[in-house]
Amino acid sequence: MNTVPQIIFPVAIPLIAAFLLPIAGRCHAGFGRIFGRAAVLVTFLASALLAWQVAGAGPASSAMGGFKAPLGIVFYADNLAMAFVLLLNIGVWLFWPSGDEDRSGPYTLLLTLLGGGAGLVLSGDLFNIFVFYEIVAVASYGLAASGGSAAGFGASLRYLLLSALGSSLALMGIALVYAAAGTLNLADLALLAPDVLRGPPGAAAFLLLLIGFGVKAELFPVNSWVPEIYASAPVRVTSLLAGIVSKLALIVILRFLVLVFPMPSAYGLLLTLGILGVLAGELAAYRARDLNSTFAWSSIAQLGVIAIAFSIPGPAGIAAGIALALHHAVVKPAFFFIADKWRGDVKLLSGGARTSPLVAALFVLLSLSIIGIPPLPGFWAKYLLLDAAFSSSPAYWLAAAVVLAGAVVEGAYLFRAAGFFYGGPQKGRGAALFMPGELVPAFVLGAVLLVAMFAIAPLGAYITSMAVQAADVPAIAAQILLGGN
Amino acid sequence: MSLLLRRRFFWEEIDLMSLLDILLLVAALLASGLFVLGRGSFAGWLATVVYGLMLAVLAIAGLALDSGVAFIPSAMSFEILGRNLGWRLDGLGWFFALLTVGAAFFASWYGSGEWGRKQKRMGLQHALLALNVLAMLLLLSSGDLLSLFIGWELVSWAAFAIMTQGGGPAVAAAYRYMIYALAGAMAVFAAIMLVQNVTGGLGFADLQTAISAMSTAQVWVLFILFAAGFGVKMALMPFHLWQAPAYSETPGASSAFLNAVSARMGLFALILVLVKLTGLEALGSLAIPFTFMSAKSALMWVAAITMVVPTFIALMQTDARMLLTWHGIGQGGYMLLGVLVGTSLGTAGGLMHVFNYATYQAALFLAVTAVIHRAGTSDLDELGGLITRMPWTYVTLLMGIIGLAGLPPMNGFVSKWMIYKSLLDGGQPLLLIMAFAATLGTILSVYKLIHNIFLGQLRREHQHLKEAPVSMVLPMLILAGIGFVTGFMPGLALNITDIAQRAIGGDMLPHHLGGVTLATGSLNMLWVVGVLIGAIGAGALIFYLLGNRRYEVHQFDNYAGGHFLSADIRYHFSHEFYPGLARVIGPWYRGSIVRAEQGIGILVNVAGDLWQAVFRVAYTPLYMLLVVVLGLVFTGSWGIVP
Amino acid sequence: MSTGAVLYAGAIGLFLIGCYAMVAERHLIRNILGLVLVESGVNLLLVAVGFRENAAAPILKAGQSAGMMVDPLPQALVLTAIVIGFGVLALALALVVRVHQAYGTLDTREVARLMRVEREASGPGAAGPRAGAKS
Amino acid sequence: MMSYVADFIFMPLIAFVTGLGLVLMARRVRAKIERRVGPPVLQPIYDIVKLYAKKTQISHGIMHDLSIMMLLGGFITAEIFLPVPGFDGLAGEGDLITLIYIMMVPMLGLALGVGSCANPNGSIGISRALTAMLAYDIPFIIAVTGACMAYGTTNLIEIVQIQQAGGPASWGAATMPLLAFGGLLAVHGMMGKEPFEIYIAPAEIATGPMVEMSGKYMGALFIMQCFQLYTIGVIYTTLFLGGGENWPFFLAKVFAVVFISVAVTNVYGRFKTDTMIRWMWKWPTGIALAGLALVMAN
Amino acid sequence: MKGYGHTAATLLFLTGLGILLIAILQALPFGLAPMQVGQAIVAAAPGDTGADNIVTAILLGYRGLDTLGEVTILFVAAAAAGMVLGGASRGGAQAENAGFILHSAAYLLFPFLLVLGAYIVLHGHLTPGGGFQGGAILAAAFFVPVLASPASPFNHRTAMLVEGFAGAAFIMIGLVSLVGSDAFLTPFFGKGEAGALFSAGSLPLLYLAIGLKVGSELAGLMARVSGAEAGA
Repeated sequence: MNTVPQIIFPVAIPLIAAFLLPIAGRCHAGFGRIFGRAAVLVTFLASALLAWQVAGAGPASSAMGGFKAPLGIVFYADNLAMAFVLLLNIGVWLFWPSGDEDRSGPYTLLLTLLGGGAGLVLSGDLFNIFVFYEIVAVASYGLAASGGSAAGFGASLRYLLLSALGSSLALMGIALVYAAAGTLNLADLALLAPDVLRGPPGAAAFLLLLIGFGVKAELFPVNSWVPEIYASAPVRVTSLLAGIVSKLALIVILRFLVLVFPMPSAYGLLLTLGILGVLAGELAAYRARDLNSTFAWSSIAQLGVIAIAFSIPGPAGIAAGIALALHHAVVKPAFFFIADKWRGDVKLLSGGARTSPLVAALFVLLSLSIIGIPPLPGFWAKYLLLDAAFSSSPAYWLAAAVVLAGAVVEGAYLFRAAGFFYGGPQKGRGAALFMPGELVPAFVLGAVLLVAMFAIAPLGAYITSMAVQAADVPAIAAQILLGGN
Repeated sequence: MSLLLRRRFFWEEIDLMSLLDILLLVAALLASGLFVLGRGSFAGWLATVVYGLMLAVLAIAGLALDSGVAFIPSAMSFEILGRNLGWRLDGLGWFFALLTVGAAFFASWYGSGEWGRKQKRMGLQHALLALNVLAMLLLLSSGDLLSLFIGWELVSWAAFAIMTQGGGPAVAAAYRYMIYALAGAMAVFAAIMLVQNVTGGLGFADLQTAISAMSTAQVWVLFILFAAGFGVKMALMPFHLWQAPAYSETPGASSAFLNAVSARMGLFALILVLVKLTGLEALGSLAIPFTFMSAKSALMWVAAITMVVPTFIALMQTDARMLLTWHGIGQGGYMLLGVLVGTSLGTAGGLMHVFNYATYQAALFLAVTAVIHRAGTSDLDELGGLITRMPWTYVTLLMGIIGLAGLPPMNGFVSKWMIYKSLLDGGQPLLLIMAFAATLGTILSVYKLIHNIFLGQLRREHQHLKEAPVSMVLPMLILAGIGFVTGFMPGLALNITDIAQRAIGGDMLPHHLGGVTLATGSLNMLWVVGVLIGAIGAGALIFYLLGNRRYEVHQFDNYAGGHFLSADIRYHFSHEFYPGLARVIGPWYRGSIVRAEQGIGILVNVAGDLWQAVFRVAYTPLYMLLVVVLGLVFTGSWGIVP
Repeated sequence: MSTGAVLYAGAIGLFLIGCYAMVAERHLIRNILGLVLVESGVNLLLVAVGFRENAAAPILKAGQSAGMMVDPLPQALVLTAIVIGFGVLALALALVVRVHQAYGTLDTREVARLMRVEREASGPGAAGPRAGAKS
Repeated sequence: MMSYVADFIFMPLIAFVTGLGLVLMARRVRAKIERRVGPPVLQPIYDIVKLYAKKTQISHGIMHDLSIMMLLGGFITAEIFLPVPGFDGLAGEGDLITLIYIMMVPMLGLALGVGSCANPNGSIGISRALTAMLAYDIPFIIAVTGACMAYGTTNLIEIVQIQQAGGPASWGAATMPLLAFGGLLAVHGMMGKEPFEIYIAPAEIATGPMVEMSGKYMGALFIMQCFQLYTIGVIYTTLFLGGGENWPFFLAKVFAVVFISVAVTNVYGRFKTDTMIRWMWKWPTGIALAGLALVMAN
Repeated sequence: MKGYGHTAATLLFLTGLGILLIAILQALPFGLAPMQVGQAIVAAAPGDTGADNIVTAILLGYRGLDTLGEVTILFVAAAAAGMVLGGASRGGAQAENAGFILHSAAYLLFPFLLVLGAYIVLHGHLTPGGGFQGGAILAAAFFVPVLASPASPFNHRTAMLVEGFAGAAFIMIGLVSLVGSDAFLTPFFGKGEAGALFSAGSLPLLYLAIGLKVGSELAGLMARVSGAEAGA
C-alpha cells in the first residue's frame, strides 16, 4: 500500500526537457544535443530509482492531484511497467540520433516519445492511456518523417491517416465503455466489468480498443504501414519503433485484457489476430527481396507471436509474452542496424562475410536466437510460450503449431540471406565497409544477448514473478483504489 | 562376458562422477583451443592425440559400465525456469560416444596429414570437427528430454556449420539440410512440450508415465512427431533427399566423419525415445485401424523401404561420394529394422551394424577422398585402372565394399546375418526378402564403384599417379583392419554392443568370440573365415604348383577382335554400367518425392506473394473497416449466443 | 425519435460519412477531411453519452448549489479529444504540403505507386549508404 | 578340430568328382539331343589337364591371379559347409544364410579378376552376370525364406532330418510344391544354362568374362563350373528333395536336378538381359511368393 | 470499372458498420447512463477546487494530467510540423500586401482579438471556455497581420520562447504542488470565494500558461504553413 509521488518523474522530466529543448537549442547549437542526452540520463536515473523501490516494496500507485481513485487519474507502477519504462529509456539512449543534424526537431520528438511512452505504461486511467498513446503516435509520425526523404513523408502521411482513424475507433471504444460503466479508472472498471461489460457492447468496446491500439502494436490487419515506414525512416527511428514502442502498445492491450475484458471472446479475438499476423509476417518475409523489408515483415510476425502469448489467459501466458517481447526488443533493432548498412537486393550482398566477418557473425547469432536455438535466450522465450500454449485449450495448440512452422520459414529466409553473405564470390560493389561508430548499438545488443544467455535462470524467475504480479487483478484493484491517498 | 582386457584395477578408485565431466571438459577445451590456434599444422595432430585420450577415458567408462554401473552421472546440471537439466552417460550413450570419438580420431588423423595441408581452411575444419564431437557428446549424455533437445539442436547446427566448409554447392546443400533439420527439431520440440503438458515434467521417467497417461490419439501424435523429428536426421524415407548431396559435398575428412556417425544420432534418439522409454510393446499395441499393422510395423516398413529404395538410387549414381552417401541412407534402414524387431538378436544385430557401418563407411570415404586427392575427380566416368598405381587404396576400398555388401570375411556380414536371422525368427518374411534384395543391390553398386575406379584401363592422364601418402593410407588400412578383425572375431564387437543393449533393457544375447550359437542355426565366424582363408590358400597352392609360370602382359595386350589398341582411344567400359537393369528399373525413378518437395517450396512462394499483395494495396484504412465489421459480427454473435 | 436517437444517429452518420471519405476517396485532402469528420462524429458520440434529460450545463451560477447537471466528464474528454484532433490535423497538412512538393500529385493511389517505384529503383541500385535525399 | 580334417579333404574332392560327372552328363545329354556320340567319359578331366599343361600362361596382374584363388577357395569353403551323407562338415557352425553368402564370394572374386583384365568385353560380361545374379537370386531367396519359415530353422542338418523324418511325403517338394517349383526355375538361372547364359555365351561378346582367360585360368574356370553345378544341385536337393540319406539315392537326386536343367537348356534360345530380369521377376518370383503365402497361411 | 467496384464495396461495408453500431448503441441506455463518477465530481468539484466551471475543474484538477498530455500533443504536432516544413523553401515570390480591406481591418481588429482572448483565458474557471479557446483567439490575433502583409515575417523566435517557457511553467506548477502535498498537479493557493476572478487556487495560473502556449504554438504553426504554402 505504498504511495510514491515520484511515480510521475519518468513522465514529467522528459516533457519539461522537451519544452525547454528548443530554447536551449536556439541559444547555443551544441547545447541542444547535450541537454537532450542529459535529460534522458536524468529520466533513466529517476526511473531506475523508482524501479528499485517498486521491486523492493511492491507495486506503487499515486493519485494525480491528490484526488481519490474513481475521480482523478491514478498512476500504477508494478515490475512489468517499470521494466518496460527502463527498456524505453535504454532504447532512447541507445538510439539517440547521431550528432550530425543540428536541428532540435528529432530530439524534442524523442523526448516526448520517452515521456509519452512512460505515461502509457504507468497510467491507470483509460482516457489518460489514450492521451499518452496519442503523444507517442504523433511523436512517431514526426520521427518517421524526420528522414527527410519524399518516400518518408508519403509513408508517414499514410501511417498518420491509418493511425488517426484507429485512434478515433479507440475513442469510440472508450465512449462505449464509459456509457456502459460510467467510470474510466481501470481498477474501477475491473470491479464493474463482470456485470456491465459482458454483453455485445463490452465485446465491441474491446474490439475497437484492440484495433485502435493494434495499429501501433502491428496487429494483423492494421500493420500495412510497417513495411513502408521501416523502409524509409532513419534506422534509429525504425529500431525504436519496431523494437520498443510496439511492445508498449501490446503491454497496454495486455492491461485491458487482464483488467477490464477477461472474456473468452476477447482472448479469442487477440489469438486469431496473432495467428494471422504470424502467418502474414513469415510468408511475406520469405518473399521479400531486400533485407530491410524482410526484417519489417519478420517484426510483424514476431509481434504476432507475442500477441498469441498474451492471448493465453493466466500468468504463464503473460510471462511468455514478456520474455518474447524483451528478446525481440534486443534482437530486432540489431537486425535493422545491419540491414541499414546493407541496403538493396540480398543477392548483391554476396561475399559480404569477407569484407565484414564480424557483422556476418553477429547476423548469424541473431538469426539463431530469433529462430529459437537452445542455448540462446530466444529458445527459452519460445519454450515459455509453448509451455503456456500446450497447457491451455486445443485452440492454442494450433497457435503453437503455427508458431513452430513460422520458425521454420523464418530459419529458411534468414539463412538464405546468411548463405549469400558467406557463399559466393563478391560480384556486386563490395559490401559497405563499416565505420565502427555506426554499428555500435548493434554490437551492444549482440553483447546483451550473449550475457542474457548465461543469466537465463535469474531472468526467468524475475519474469515469472512479474507476470504473476501483473495477473493478480484483485491486488491491483486494491492498490489503485485504496492505496492512492 | 569379459571385455577386452579384464583386469580389476584402478577404475573403481576413480571417482565415476568425473569421468563424464573429464570427457565433456576435454571436448570443450579442444573445440575452443582449435578455434583459437587452428592455423598451425600441429593442430591436426594435437586433435588426433586428444581424441585418442578421449577414447581411453571412454574405454575406462566402458569398463565401469560393463561391471554393472547403470550410468555415469555428471556434475554439470542447471535449474532453469523450474526445469532441471542433467547430463549422465548410460550404456547406449557410451556406445554411440565411442563411435563418435573413434570416427573423429580417424578423420582428424587423416585430415592432419598431407590432405589437410592442401585444404584451404583446414584449421577451421578441425575446429568444427571438434565442435561436432562436443555437441554429439552433449546429446549422447543427456539426462532428460530438455537436455536431449538442446543437444539435438547443437548437433544439427554443428553439422550445418561443418557442411558449409565446401563452399559453392555445399552451401546450397547445407541450406536444404538446415530447413529439414529445423522442421524436424520443431516437431521434436512440440512432442516434448506435449509430454510436459500431460505430466508436468521433462525427465525421461515423465515420458514413460506420459505414455501410459495419454489417450491413444495423443500417443499417436507423440509417436509421429518423435519418429518424424528424429527420422529427418536419420534420413528415413520421406525425409531423405537432403542427406546425399549434403554429406558428399562436405570436404573429405569431415564427410567421412559425418557419414560414419552423424546420421546415427537420429538412430540413437529414436532408440532412446521409442525403444527404451516408450517400449516396443507399447508401440506394437498402437494398432492402425482397418489394417493388421501397428505403429511398430509401420516404422519397420518405413525402415525397410529406406533400406531398398536408396540402395537402388545409389546404383544409378555416377559420382563415387554420392553413391556412398546414398548407401549410407540405405544402411540406416538396416540398423533401425534390426532394433525394431524386438528380439535380443535383432537389437544386437542392429547395434553391431551401427558399429560395423561406422568402420567400413569411414574407410570407404577416406579411400574415395584419397582417389580425389590424387586423381582430382570422383566422377566414375573419368577414372579407371588405378589398381596399378594406388594398390593400398584399392585394398582398403575392396575390404570396405566387402563390408558394405555384407560378404563373409568382413564384419558387415555378421551384423546383417543377425538381422536376417532375427527377421526370420521374428516371422517377417517380406522384410527379410526386402533386406536380401537391398543386399543384392548393394553388391551390384559396390562392384560398379570398385570397377570404375580401380579396374579396367588406366587413362593416359593417370599414368604417373602415385599412391596416396602414408598419412592417408595408414588410417584407412587400420579402419579396414578393424573391420576384418571384428569380422573374424565378432565377439569383440558384441561385447561392446552388450553394454548398449543392457542399457536399452530387454534380455541379453548369449554370444561367444566367434559369433552366435542358436537352436535354429548358428554362425561361428572363426570357422567360416578360417576355412575361407584356408581354402583360398589351397586355391593358391593349386594355382602356383600346377601349370607353368605365369607372366604379365601390358594393359593393351588384350583380345580386341583383331584391332590394335593404343593409348588415345578410350577402351574402358564404365559409363551406364548396368544397361540391362537400367532398362528395367529406369522408368521406376520418377522422383515423386523430389517433386513433392518442390511442390511445398512453390506453395510457400505463392502464399508469400499472396500475403505481400495483401499489404501492397493503397487503401489500408479499408482493412481497418473490414476488420471492425467482421469483429463486431464476431463479438455480436458471441454476445447474443452467451 | 427521442433526442437520444437523433444524437446517436447524428454521431454515427458523421462517423460513416467520414469513413467513406477516408476509404473511398482518392484525393489526400478529402481523406484528411474525412478524418476530421470521423473525429467530430466520435466526439459528438462521446458528448452524447453524458447527456441527461432536462439537466443544466455544468457551470455553477454564482454560488448556488448544483442542480440536476449534465455529466461534465465527457465534456472535458471531448475538449482534449478536439485538441488532439487539431494537432494531428496540423501535422497531416504539413505532410500533405511536403508530399505535394515531392510527388506533384495528391492522388493516394498515384503517390503509393510512385513510392513503390522509387523504392524498387532505389533498392538494387543504391546498395551503398542510404540514398534518401538528406535535407 | 581333428574330426574335421577328414571333412576338409574329402568333401571338396567328392564335390569335384561329382561335378566332373555332372559336366560329362550335361555334354552327353546335349550330344544325344544333337544325335551325335558325345565326348568320352574322362573328357572333362582331359580338358582341365590340357589347360593346365599350356606353356604360355598369360596373367593381367596380381588381382587376376588372386581372383582365381578366391574362386577355388570360395567354392571349397562352400562345399565344406554343405552336408552330404556321411560328412556333415561345418554345417553346424554356419547355416543356410551363411552358405548363400559364401557362394557369392567366388562370384565377386571372378568379377574382380575379369575387371582387372582391363578388357571391356569382360567388364560388359561381368555387368551382365551381376545383373543376372540380381535377377535369379530374388526368386531363389523367396524360395529359401519360405523353406526356412516352413522348417523353422536354417541349420542344414536339421532341415535334412526334418525332411527325412516322414520319408518322401515330408520332402520340401511335397509339402511346398509351389516353392519347390519356383526354386527350380531360379536354380536353373543360377546354373547359367541356356535361356539365361547370355553373359558367358561364346556367340555373344566373345564369351564375356572368359574373354581373357586362358591356360590354367581357363582350367580353374572349368573346375569352378564343376563345383557350381554340384553345389547348386546339392543345395536344391537338401532344401526340397530330402537331402542325402545314402549316397546312391542322393547322387541320383542331384543328377536328376541337373538333368532337368540340362534337358531344358538345349531346347531354348537366349534371353536378353532385361527380358531375363522381367521373366525372372515375373514367373518364378510370382510362383515362389504364392508358395510363401501358402507357407505363411498355416 | 475498378473504381466503382471499390466504392460499392466500401458503401456496403459502411452500411453494415452503421447497422451494427446502431444495434450496439441500442443496448446502451441513452440519457440514463450510470453517471457514477460524473455525479461524484459535480458534488465534490466546488469543495475541492473552488472553480465554478466544473469542466475546468475536471480539466485542470481531477484530470490535470490529460490536459498536460493534450498540451504536449499540440507541442509535438507543432514541432513535427516545423521539422517537416523546415525543409520547404523559405524564399518564394514576395506576395504584395493582401487587399486594402484586409490590410486596414487587420490592424483595427488586432487589439479587440487580444482583449477577447485574454478575457476568455482569464475567466476559464468561471465561464465556459479557457486556456485552449482563449489561446486560439490569441493565435488568430497574431496571425491576422501575417495574413494581411505576408512580407513582414512572423517572429518565430519569440513565439518559440513563449511556447517553451509556458509549457515549462505548467509542469513547474505541477512539480511545485508535488513538493507541497506529495501529489503531482494538486491545486494550491487556497480556493478563494466562488465566482471571484482570483478563486480556484492554481487553476487560473495553469490556464494562463496553457493560453500563452497554445497561442504562440498555433500562430507559429500557421505562419510556417502559410510560408511553406507561399514557397511551394
